[in-house]
Amino acid sequence: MSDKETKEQSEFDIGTALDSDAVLILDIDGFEGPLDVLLALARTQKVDLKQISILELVQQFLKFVADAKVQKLEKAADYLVMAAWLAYLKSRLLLPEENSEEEFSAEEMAARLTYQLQRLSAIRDSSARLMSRNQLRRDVFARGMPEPVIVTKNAVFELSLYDLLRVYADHKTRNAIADIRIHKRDVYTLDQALERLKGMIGLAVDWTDLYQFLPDSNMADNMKRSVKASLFTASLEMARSGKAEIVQKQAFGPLFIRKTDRKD
Amino acid sequence: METIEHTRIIEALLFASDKPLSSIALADCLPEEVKIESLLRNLQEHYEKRGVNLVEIAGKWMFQTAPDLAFLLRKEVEEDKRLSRAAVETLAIISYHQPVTRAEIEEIRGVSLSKGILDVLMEAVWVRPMGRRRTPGRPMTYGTTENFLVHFGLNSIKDLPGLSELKAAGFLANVNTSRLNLLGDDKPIEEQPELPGSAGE
Amino acid sequence: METIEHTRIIEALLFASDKPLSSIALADCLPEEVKIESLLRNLQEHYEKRGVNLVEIAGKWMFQTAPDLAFLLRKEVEEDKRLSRAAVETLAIISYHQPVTRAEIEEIRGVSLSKGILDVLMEAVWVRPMGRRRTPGRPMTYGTTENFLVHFGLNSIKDLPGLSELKAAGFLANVNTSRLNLLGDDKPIEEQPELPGSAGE
Repeated sequence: MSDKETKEQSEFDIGTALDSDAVLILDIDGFEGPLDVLLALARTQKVDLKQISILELVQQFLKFVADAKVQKLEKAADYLVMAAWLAYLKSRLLLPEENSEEEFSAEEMAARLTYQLQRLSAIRDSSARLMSRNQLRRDVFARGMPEPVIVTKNAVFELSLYDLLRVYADHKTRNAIADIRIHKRDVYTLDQALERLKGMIGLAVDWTDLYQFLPDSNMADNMKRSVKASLFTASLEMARSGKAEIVQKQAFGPLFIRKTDRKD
Repeated sequence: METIEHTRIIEALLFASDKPLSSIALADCLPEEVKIESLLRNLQEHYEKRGVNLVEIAGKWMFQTAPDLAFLLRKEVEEDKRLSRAAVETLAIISYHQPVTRAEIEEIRGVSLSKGILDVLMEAVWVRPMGRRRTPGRPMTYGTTENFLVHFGLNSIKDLPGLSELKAAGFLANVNTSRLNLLGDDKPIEEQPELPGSAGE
Repeated sequence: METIEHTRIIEALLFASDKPLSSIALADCLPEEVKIESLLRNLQEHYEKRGVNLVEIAGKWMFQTAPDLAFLLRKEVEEDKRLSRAAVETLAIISYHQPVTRAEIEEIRGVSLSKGILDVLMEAVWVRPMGRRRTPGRPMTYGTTENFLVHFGLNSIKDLPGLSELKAAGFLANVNTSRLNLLGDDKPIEEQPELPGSAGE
């Protein structure tokens, strides 16, 4: 923060420089913006801020801007904005006030600027007064070895054995449900039946009993049922797609199937 | 006899703490009928001329070394942590104008507020957000903390140095953030602070 | 008059110091001719019957709360805390499956274990680390403490009802306990617990 201090220092240097009407060598880095510069310039008028000459202030600021290095100012557009505004204010102040429809008269604008400068100046004085107060750990000190109130927190956790077991049992119950496995049943799938039927139907010369296509006979009963059902469904599927014909001569009688290879 | 005992208790509690204690907190350790305020005043008187003083800060009570002995105790370490001028000014604006928005701080200082400044002030726990203003954009407002009062030895915000002068001069009137605009605007309505526990207002 | 000023300085220095100060250290801040020892004795006498005493410990001086008021600084707060369901379930799993690793708890519960849960159970002194498992990664295993047994009125962890007992007691309705052979698992080999003090096993 030492550079801040030199900034503060430079403020006074500028003051004296302006006062002696010497050539201005200003560095905008030394300021915190146009208002800061304006305040520094206003103070050089060595009068109460209420009586500063706005016109003189404008001149000083425009000179400051003109003298400051161009590239530096380009980085700080607000200086140029302020310069433009002040130039406008200056022209308004110098020209006789027209019966203008402008919002504010030049005097009002000047008064506003004066107010802003006064306010900034006042808050700076206040901040200096605030910082010069006795500050804790700088000027006044609290007990160096505080004896803190030792709050012994006897955390009493409420939990009964019942609750513990209840939760465990609930967890187990939930888990048991999640653990139920539906065993994969042995089935002869439709896909298997279709494949078998397609493969074998070509081998058969003519109408063949569907049950001739049953795979090997050493099967569990429920598997046999599954195979029959799937073969039957597969035969219907083949008939539907025109790959086979099926015939049943009587109710519950044998189903005959043959390949449709005729070119209709 | 009882009074002596109660005073000893208050003395012990305040001496043991490095933070200010409210009379309510002290009351917790004392019988109900005890008139704490009067005991505190007596204690304050007893310590008035000693090396350690009992001070009323942020509406609470605390023992502190006597300010006139600062020259003996002043620690240079704190100097390293000095705030930048911008930060000090910002802190002053926040303390005198609170609740105040970022735009208003910028308007008063005439420059935009660089990012680090509010951070530093909040890190020091001197500044806190105080809720949003009921104006377009609902900007966040800032104010000071109890820690700020304690650090600067203030009993309340009303004790800020020069507050009445600033007020009388009209410098604490509403900050008009539409630049260089002379129209006085209506006092904006603040929403309730979003954080509980307000510094003395 | 001078004596009063020197006493004030000693008082402030001792108050603000973060460690006991020797009379030599105090002498650094006072004029050479000051008889520090006698000032310290006077100060000690002044504080003798107050809430704070000046005490000499190992040749150094410090302020301290009067011993008879020490009780003020110790506040016992009984806090009733409720465990979350997740915490109770975790505790149950640890008690039935101990020693059990974090990963195993997660597997059994089917959800990952949030960090706070084990902390709470250890804060309640119901669960403790039980050493690392001799498997890759050497994960820490957890088990219950003696305090756990005391709290739940159990003589040993074996007193926890088994699953069939739970079912008999109506805890496990509609569950085929024969499929829940979780208690009969072979226990992996544990290293010696790294922490002393064993839960009742």
